[in-house]
This record gives sequence, structure tokens and C-alpha cells, in this order.
Amino acid sequence: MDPVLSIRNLSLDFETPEGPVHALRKVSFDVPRNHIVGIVGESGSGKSTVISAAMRLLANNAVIRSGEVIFNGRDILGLSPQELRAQRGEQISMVFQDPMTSQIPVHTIGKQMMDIQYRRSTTSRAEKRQLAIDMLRRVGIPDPEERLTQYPHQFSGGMRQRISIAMALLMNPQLLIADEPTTALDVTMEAQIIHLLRELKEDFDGSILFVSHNLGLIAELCDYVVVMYAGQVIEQGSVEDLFYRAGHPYTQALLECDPARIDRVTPTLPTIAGDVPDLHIIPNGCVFAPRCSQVMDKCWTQDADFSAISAQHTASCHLLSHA
Amino acid sequence: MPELLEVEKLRMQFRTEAGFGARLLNHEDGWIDAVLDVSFKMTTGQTMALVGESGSGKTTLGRAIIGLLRPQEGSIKFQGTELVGLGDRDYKPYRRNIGMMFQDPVASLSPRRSVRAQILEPFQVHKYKEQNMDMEVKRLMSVVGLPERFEGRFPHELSGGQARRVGVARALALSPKIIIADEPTAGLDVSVQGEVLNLMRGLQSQFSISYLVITHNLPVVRHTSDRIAIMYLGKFVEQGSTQSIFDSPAHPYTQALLGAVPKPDPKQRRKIVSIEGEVPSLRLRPDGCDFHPRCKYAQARCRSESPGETKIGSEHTVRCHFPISG
Amino acid sequence: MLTYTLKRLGLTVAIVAAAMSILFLMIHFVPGDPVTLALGTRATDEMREAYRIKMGLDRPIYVQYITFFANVMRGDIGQDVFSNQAVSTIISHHLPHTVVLVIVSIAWSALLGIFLGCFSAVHRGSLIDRFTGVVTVSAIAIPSFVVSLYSLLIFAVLLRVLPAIGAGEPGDLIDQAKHLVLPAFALGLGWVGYIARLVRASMLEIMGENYIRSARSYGLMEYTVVYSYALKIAVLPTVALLGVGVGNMLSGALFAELVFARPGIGKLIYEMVMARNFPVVQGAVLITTFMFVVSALISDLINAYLDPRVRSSL
Amino acid sequence: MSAQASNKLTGHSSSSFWRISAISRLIRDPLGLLGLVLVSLLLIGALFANHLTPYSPKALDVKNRLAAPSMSHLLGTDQLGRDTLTRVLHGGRVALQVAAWSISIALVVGLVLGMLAGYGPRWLDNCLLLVFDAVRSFPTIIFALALITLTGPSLKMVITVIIVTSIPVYARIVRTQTMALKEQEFVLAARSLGTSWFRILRVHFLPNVVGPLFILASMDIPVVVTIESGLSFLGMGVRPPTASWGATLADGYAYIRVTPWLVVAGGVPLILTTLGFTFMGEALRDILDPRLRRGL
Repeated sequence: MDPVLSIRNLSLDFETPEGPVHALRKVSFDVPRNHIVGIVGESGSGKSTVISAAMRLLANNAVIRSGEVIFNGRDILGLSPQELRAQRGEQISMVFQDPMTSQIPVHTIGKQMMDIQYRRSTTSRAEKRQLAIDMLRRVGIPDPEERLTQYPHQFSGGMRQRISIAMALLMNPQLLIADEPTTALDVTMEAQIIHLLRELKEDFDGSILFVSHNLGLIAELCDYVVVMYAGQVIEQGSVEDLFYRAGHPYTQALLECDPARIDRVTPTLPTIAGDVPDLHIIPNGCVFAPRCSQVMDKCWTQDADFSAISAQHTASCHLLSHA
Repeated sequence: MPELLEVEKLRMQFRTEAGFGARLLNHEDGWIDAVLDVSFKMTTGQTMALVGESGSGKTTLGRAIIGLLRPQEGSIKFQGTELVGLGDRDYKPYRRNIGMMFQDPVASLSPRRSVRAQILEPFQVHKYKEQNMDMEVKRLMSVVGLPERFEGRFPHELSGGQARRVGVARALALSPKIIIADEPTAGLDVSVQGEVLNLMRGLQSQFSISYLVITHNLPVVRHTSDRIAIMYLGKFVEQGSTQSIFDSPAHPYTQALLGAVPKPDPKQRRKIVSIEGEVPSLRLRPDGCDFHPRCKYAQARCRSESPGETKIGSEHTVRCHFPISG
Repeated sequence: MLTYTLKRLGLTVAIVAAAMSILFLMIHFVPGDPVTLALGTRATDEMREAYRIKMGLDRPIYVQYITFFANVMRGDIGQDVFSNQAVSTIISHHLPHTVVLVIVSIAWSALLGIFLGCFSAVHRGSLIDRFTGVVTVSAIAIPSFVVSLYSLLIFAVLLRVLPAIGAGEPGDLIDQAKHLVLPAFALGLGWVGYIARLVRASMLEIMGENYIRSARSYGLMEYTVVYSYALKIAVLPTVALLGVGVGNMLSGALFAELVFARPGIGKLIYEMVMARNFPVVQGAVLITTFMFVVSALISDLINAYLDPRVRSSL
Repeated sequence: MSAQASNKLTGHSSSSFWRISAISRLIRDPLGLLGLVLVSLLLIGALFANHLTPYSPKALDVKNRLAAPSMSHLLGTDQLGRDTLTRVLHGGRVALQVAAWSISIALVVGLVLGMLAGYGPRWLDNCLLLVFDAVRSFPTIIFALALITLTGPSLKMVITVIIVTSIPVYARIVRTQTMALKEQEFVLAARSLGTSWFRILRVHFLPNVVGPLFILASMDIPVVVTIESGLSFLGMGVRPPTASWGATLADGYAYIRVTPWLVVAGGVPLILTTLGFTFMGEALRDILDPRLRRGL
């Protein structure tokens, strides 16, 4: 079965007064149907830019240099605004990081959920209302009938993120994109939201593209993982591949740094020396070379191609290519 | 020998924003307790972590100890001297003993002052004149690992990690005995948070500083602190050594909090959610035990009677009628 | 909303009281003798003394202060020394003309301003947007009394298409409307600019907010996003601004009424100032200040009512 | 991501470079350049008013009353035969003087009061706010007329009125900014060191408040010029025979059915001045501190 979303060779710049920032370079990955794919990366890795491109919600100064974003066999980048709108909500939808600013402050939750269903022309108002109530109940809002008449500010942060999820799923999209949906929440609420997302994925028979910097959440939720660094995909594979058989030195280092993965209490925590590169000028060779502990001569001059470690597991590192 | 820092029965109240109508309807008196009945001690060279979710009062407690907020009740003793009730002038000499690192590394630096001016600020405020200030600035910058060329830079020209180092240098300037660190790794990537924590650890062994770390990051706390206090709705629900808290959490909330942290291991996926609901507003503090509406083990007594602190180990106390044993 | 309303009402009362106090202090402590002011320098000592007693100026200052407040409370804002009429009666003859002028001006400028601002924001960066931008800035910058003079010059003197003098025949609504065109144009022009710019700026800010991004990600119609969501939020600051607008227009109305020889409170104040009739001036200042404060109160309450975040709080 | 990246990058450019680029960006903005040219013309006209025309602003020439523009009188003459161009140039002087004095005094007082209200105790804030709001609730021109009735018209009173009515505006802006800064972590950091309130205001608040305030004040110049000429138009500003645009407009209004030239000559420089300062101020604000756009 073909993937629901397929990003092919996507390269993207942000125009700034100081020249273009090469924010994405040749990014490729697939989101298979009925699976959860996680994108993990640190700040500046381009993980949020990828999904903004997939939703075509990019900032005005973004310029797509090359590549395709194929959703259900059609390139999203070539769609007219009308065609794009037809895709959004019904086919592909999104949950954002900050639940406190994600809903219109001056309309009730009910009105906003009715508005989202405007394309259901044969459905009566009462039925739409019932659908909204059912959806709110499904995401764990108590007394949804009454809460439908309330405004966003009358809900707590955790509740508002649940409502965001309900709104995103209201039109039964095939793909839900979640951009750090729990980063603004407390840890006990985070666990509840992650649990909810996993349940919903089973119920709604769709795919989720989940973006996070938190390795714990990725391990908890995802089937496949894409690791990004400085605007590139450097490794991708199944969640077990990544956590138990990481091929790229960056992935390995990232896993080592996570204090939650260190069993023995240690006074000195591991780090990755150096800084994320400036994306104005991309030097030759591997983008991770300046920070890599296993760097070789050719890393400075040659780009590393993707090497297959196993059927679905690839990484771009010279260490893997001569094997 | 008095304790380095001894906090007893501390209570911090705030006026609510609640309007007249809300006060009538909800029978609110217009005051909420942000910190309530908090007691603990800190010893030299030790790291203590205050852990809690938003609204737990951990930041308020930190600000009370640094003297930014005045407590309504209780006492804060520094090496035996009572700080609560001191006027500004009498308080000032004690301020050099307690430094603070703020949560947002860039926002905690004055936007139009150079790195040098930021580090000099403590000396100027406390009227240090005799020493050679240039040397002091250079020394502090090298201690926190900032190259000298950063002296003339302004906060917006620094990265998060660099700004954090300036913050550490400023907190260190007056050679404090205690540094309060509010979310020292907030906003930092996993690959760089270790740098800041390792730096703090190094300074601790070099200058025998005590840290009071305010955080919600339990995995980091496990490696970096000696003692932990878990806060919920302004109270310490449990405090003890890091090992005893992680190995045998006695309060259901501590247990739930530890259980809510995701494990970066796909084989350890959780089937159930360890805790439902969310932290209630401080304005609607439940009767009885604060935690009972969310507690799996709540019984009739928990709904009516507020538990006091019980000692269950040499340094381990818990605020629960029915602590979990083993 | 109840708490908010009560608080806002209390604040209004406090502001009016403070403004009255400032006015009172000004009269008594600003260099210059109110008696000389009213009677001129050639008045005899007996005349001055009689006036002093009549106006209560011989009593201690705090008694005068309390009397002043008590009188205003009773609706007595003074007595005209020359005609012996109550100041409130004189003002009530002139006030309706000013009120009509201000309301018409604010109404047309708000309607056009909101439309222009919204249009510019939606077509951001286009040629029309840039043109509207220059026009609106110019409209703000050009003083309204110069607009009055020039529109008088162009439409009434050179082209002779619109009447320039007076408020029109009483009872003849069409004639009155004709007389209203030029003053209302001059008074409202700057506010078209203000409102257009405010609406444009808040629209652009709101269009960049997360909730608009979310709404778009649900595939909502652009019409819904712009008009039902963004514009509804963008007009909130405009509503709050209109209250301030009334105050500024009261100042502007004075010029418009003078230039177009239109009866009204502004023209009355000017004439009384020229006649050095301070009681009437003081009464008129009180009334206009009161109107300003009340219009600010009304616009704030409307603003609060439109914003569910304030409305639903108790 | 994009904003973050560009922020980081602009941050690296040094501040002197930034100032130079601000001027060059002002010149590249067509409206900003127009504003700069108009303001420069006004300044030159006011500075060299005595040398640009052969006439004195007060010299009467009764034979040449209300003359239309000619080679000897470029803008014609008024009802007393005085050269209108000369009077317009001198009128610019008055306008600028009033603007300079009133804005700078109002700015300093507003700055101090605003910082006190914003940083001081709650009761002080409430008291000051009440006074600010009370003063603001007088319609400016009407308030000015009431005051001038008591004291008699003079340039000093015009300046006083503008100062009194402008202070609350500046003070409120400063207060809002101070309140926002007050909760910032760098202020908490300074307080946690035991820094005195005076030092906090001087070292940490002042540099952050002054910049935006200057831009806003420069945009107030047209408003002040308008009030001055408005009061002079009413005969409540400068005393005749001193030249002022408002006075020329008043003369023009009186003779509007005889000659349009006086109204045109009095109004056009006023319009050009307000436009010039507005265009320049807006361009500068957009370049230096785009966030100010939000507060009107």
C-alpha cells in the first residue's frame, strides 16, 4: 500500500536580510498508512519546518527550492488555494504546540466546531452538534453538551489541547500532524494526551505524524522514527531500529545524552560538544562532522549517502558505507 | 552549629484576581495560599530539588527564599539568622549569600547592558570598591567557561547556553553559599543541558555551594540532586533523599509523577495512564487531603482530614494518611 | 461583567470628581483675578465687592469647593452674570447641534475606517494597500480645522455646491443634513485614518496569531477566517478607541462650528471666552468633560460586552 | 524557526552598523525621504527666516493690501500689506519653538511620573492614574480656552497647556512599559541582588523606555504644531503682530470671500509640516522599533 504522505527531496530556504537560510536540504521520508511516525530533532533541526511545508502553512519568507510533498498521490506544493483548503481538515489536519492560543477567543467551542463541519452540506445542524459532542466526549471532555457553549478561556490548558485534537479529528482526516503537542503541558497531562493519541489512532484508522524533541515520547508512541539534524534527515527506521540499533553517530550521541536512559546515577552527564551549524553557508561534507566523535578525513569533504542498515533502516554516515 | 538554611512552616499568600461576584458565589475570601506549611533544611555543599507541576508553588517558594517576596507566616533562617521580617537595609548583607539563576537565560539579563556590566552589577550594588574589578570579571568569565571576547557583547548577541553562563557568573559573583536555580535546563536541548549541569556540579565541588534547584525534570534530578521535595498545591507532599524517593516513593502523587515520565525505550511502553485529571486551581483547594480527588487510594478520611507530615525514614517525610510502603 | 461594570462606573465617578477638582483649583490658583476677569478693570470697588459676595468668593476656599460640588450634584453648574440665565439652560440650547455633529462624524468615519482597514489588511502589500496607507496617514496628519477651512473654501466659496453658514432651517431635515455635510466631513476625516490604520494593524496582527493558523489548518473558508474570526477580534480595540474619539471630536467640533458659523457648544465656548464670561465657559467645560468621560465609559462597556473573556467573568 | 533564525542573525550585527543602516533605510523609503525633505525645508526656513526674504514680518504696506502672489510678494500680502511668505517663514519658527519646548518638558516630566506610577506602590499608581485620566478627560482645546480665559493669551500659556495635556499621554506610555518590564526576569534578578529602586529605574528601565518614547514624541510634533496654530487661529495663541500660521489662517478666514491666497498660504505649510513629521516619524518607527506599531 502506498504511503499516505511522502516527502521527496524537499529543500527549502528562508530569505533573511542576511541572505538565505538553508533550512531544509533534500528531506525525504514516508508516513505509511495506519502508523505513527515520529520526527525527532533538537532546536534548529528543521522538524517544525517540514510539517509546516506539509501543511503549506509556511512563513512568507520561505522559498521551496525543490522537492515534492505527495499526499495521497498528489503533490501538495502544486495545489491551488481552493484545492489545498479541500485537503485540510478532511484529509490532513494538525494539532499545534500551544493549546492556549489555538482557538478563536471570541467564539464558543460549539460555534467553532460547527464551522469546521461546513462541508457536510447534507448534515443538519442538530446532527453536526451531536457529532461535535461525541467527539468532545471521545477526547475526554466531561459534560460536552454544556461545554459546547463555553469559550476557550474557560478551559484549562490540558482541556484545550484535548479540544484542539477533537477539532482536528472532526472531519476524519487520514493524517493528523501533531507538532510538540505536549511541550506546553505538565508531565501528568502529557502522559494523558499521549495515551489519548494512541487510542485515537486505533479508533480513527489514520496515521499520525508526531514531532517532538523528547525521546521518551517518541519511544512511547511511534512506530517509525525520522531523526533530523541541521535541516537534514540523518537516519530513519522503525522505533526499535532507532533505539536499539542506532547507526548514525548523532543518533547514538543523542540517545546517550538523555538522562532518562542512564540507569546508573552519574554526577557528570554526557553532552555533544560544539554548536548547531549556521545554516547560511552549508560546508562540504557531513553536516555533523564538526561535532562527531568518530569523524574521518572524508567526512569533511564528501557528503554521506544513505546506507541501508536493514530493510527499512537507513542512515547517512560514511562509517556505514564501506561495510 | 546552625543549619545553612532552615525554612519552617512557611506560608505565602496572594490576593486573587477574583472579582466581587466570584467571591460571593464561591465563598472565596480573596486570598490563596501559594505556599503552605513548608519546612526543610539545607546543608553545605548539597543539592536539593524542588519538583512539582505548574501551580505547585515551587517558583514562589524560591522567590521567597531569595527575598523577592515576603512570606506571611513562618521563618527562613540563614545560618541561624531570621530573614523574615528584616527591612531592606538589614536584609541586604544576607543577599550576597544567596544567588539566583533565573529560568529564561536571555530575559534574565538586562537587554541594554554588556556582559561585563551584567557581571559587575552585583559588585556595584554591594559597593565593592577595593578589589580590581577587571580581574574579577575575567576570573568569573573563565570560571564559567566564557571566552574574554564576550565581555562587550549584549544579551541578544548570545546563544541560550552562553547567556546561561553569564547568569551563572553573575550568581557566583559575590561568592554565595546558596544558589537558587529556577529550571536551569529549561529551553535547552538534551545535548547541551549536560554542559550547564556539569558546570554547576564543578562549581559546587570547587566552592562548596549548595543548590536549590526548581524543576519539573525528574530524569535530570535523579542524577544531579542529593535531596528532593515534591510539591503539590503549595505543600511538600514528600521529601527525602533522591535515592529513597526514586526507589520507594511513599506518596501516591510522587508515584504517579514518576510513572508519568516517558521511558525512552520502546519495550517499556505503558498500557495505562498513571494519573488522571489535572492540578486544580489554587482557588479551589479541595477539602481534606489536597490530592484526594486524583488519588487512586483515597479513602473517607482523606476527604475530610488534611494529613500532616509523617517521618517514614531517617530523612524521609510524607504528607499522606496511608503512605505506600515498600 | 458585573464586577467590571461596577469598577468601571466607580472609576468614572472618580475621574469626574478629579477633573472637577482640577478645574476648581485652576480657577482659584491660576494667576488672574476672577472678579477683574468678569467685570473688567474699570469696575468700582463696590461693584467688585457685590460680585464677590454674589459668587460666594468671599467664603473660605473649602466651603467654595464643597458648594461647587454640591451645586453640580444638583445639576446647577452656575449662573450667567450677564443674562442671569442658568448656565445649564444656555448650554442645553447649543448642545444638541454638537451632539448630532459628533455622532454623524464618528459614525461615518468608523464605517469607512473599518472597511478601509479591513480591505487593506486583506490585500496587504498591494498597490491599493500602499495607496490607502498614504491617504490614511495624510488624513491623520492634516489638522481638522485646516480641513474645515479648505472645504469651506472649495465647496462653499469657490464651487458654491454646499451651504457654509449655520445649521439649516429648523424643521427642514434635508436642509439641516446639507448643512451637516461639510462640518462632519472635516471632523471625521482624520478619524477615518486613525480607525483604518488601527483596524489594519490589528487585523494583520491577528492574521498572524496561532488560532488563525489553526483555523486554516482545519480547511475553513477564507471568508469565515477573515470576517467571522479575525475582524470580530480586530474591531475590539476600535470600539475602545471610539470613546476617546468623541473627546477629540469635541475639540475639533469647536473649530468646525466656528468656521461654518454653526451653533453648538464649541462656538458657545468661543464666544463666551471672547466675552470673558467665565461661568458659562466653566459650565461648558464641565459638560464636555462629562460627555467625554461618559462616552469612554460606554465604549469600554461595549468593548467588554463584545469580548467574551470579560463578559463571562463575573 | 524562521523568526528565530533571523533574530539570531540580526543580533550579531554591531549596533553602530545598525544606526547607519537606519538612516540609509530611511532614505530608501520614499515616504520617509519625503518626510525628511519636508522637515529639512521647514528647519532651513525657520532658521534663516530673516535672510530668505527682504521684508520684515511686521512691516506694513497699506497700499499693497491683500495682493495676489507676484514676483515681489511670492505668496501675496495680507490685509495689512505684510509679505505673506515672510510671515509664513517666521510662523514656522513659532511652531517649532512651541513644539521643542513643550514636548521636551512634557517628555521629562512624563518619563519620571510614568516610571514612578509603574514601579512605585499601588496607591501611588492609582492616584497618578486618576490625575492622568482626569486631565486627559478635558478636551484639549476647550481646556486651553478655559485656562487662557483666566490668564490671557500668550505663547507661554500655549506651551503650558500643551505640556499639561501631554504629560498624561507620555506618562501612561512609560507606565505601561515600566509595568511590562517590572515582571521581566532581569528586573527580578536585579532586585534579588538588593539593587535599590532608584538604580533599577536608572540603569535597567530608563535605557529600555527612552528609545521608544523618543520615537513616539517625534510623532507628536505634528499634533503640537496643530494645537499651536489652532489656538493662534482662535486668537488665543501668539499675540499680534507676531507671525504664526494660525494667525495667517485667521486673517485668511476673515477675508476668505475676498482672496483665497491667505488661507492657502497659512494652511499649506502647516499641512506640509504635519505630513513631513508624520512620514518621517512613521518610517523611523518602522525601522527602529516595529513593535511600537501595535500601540496607537
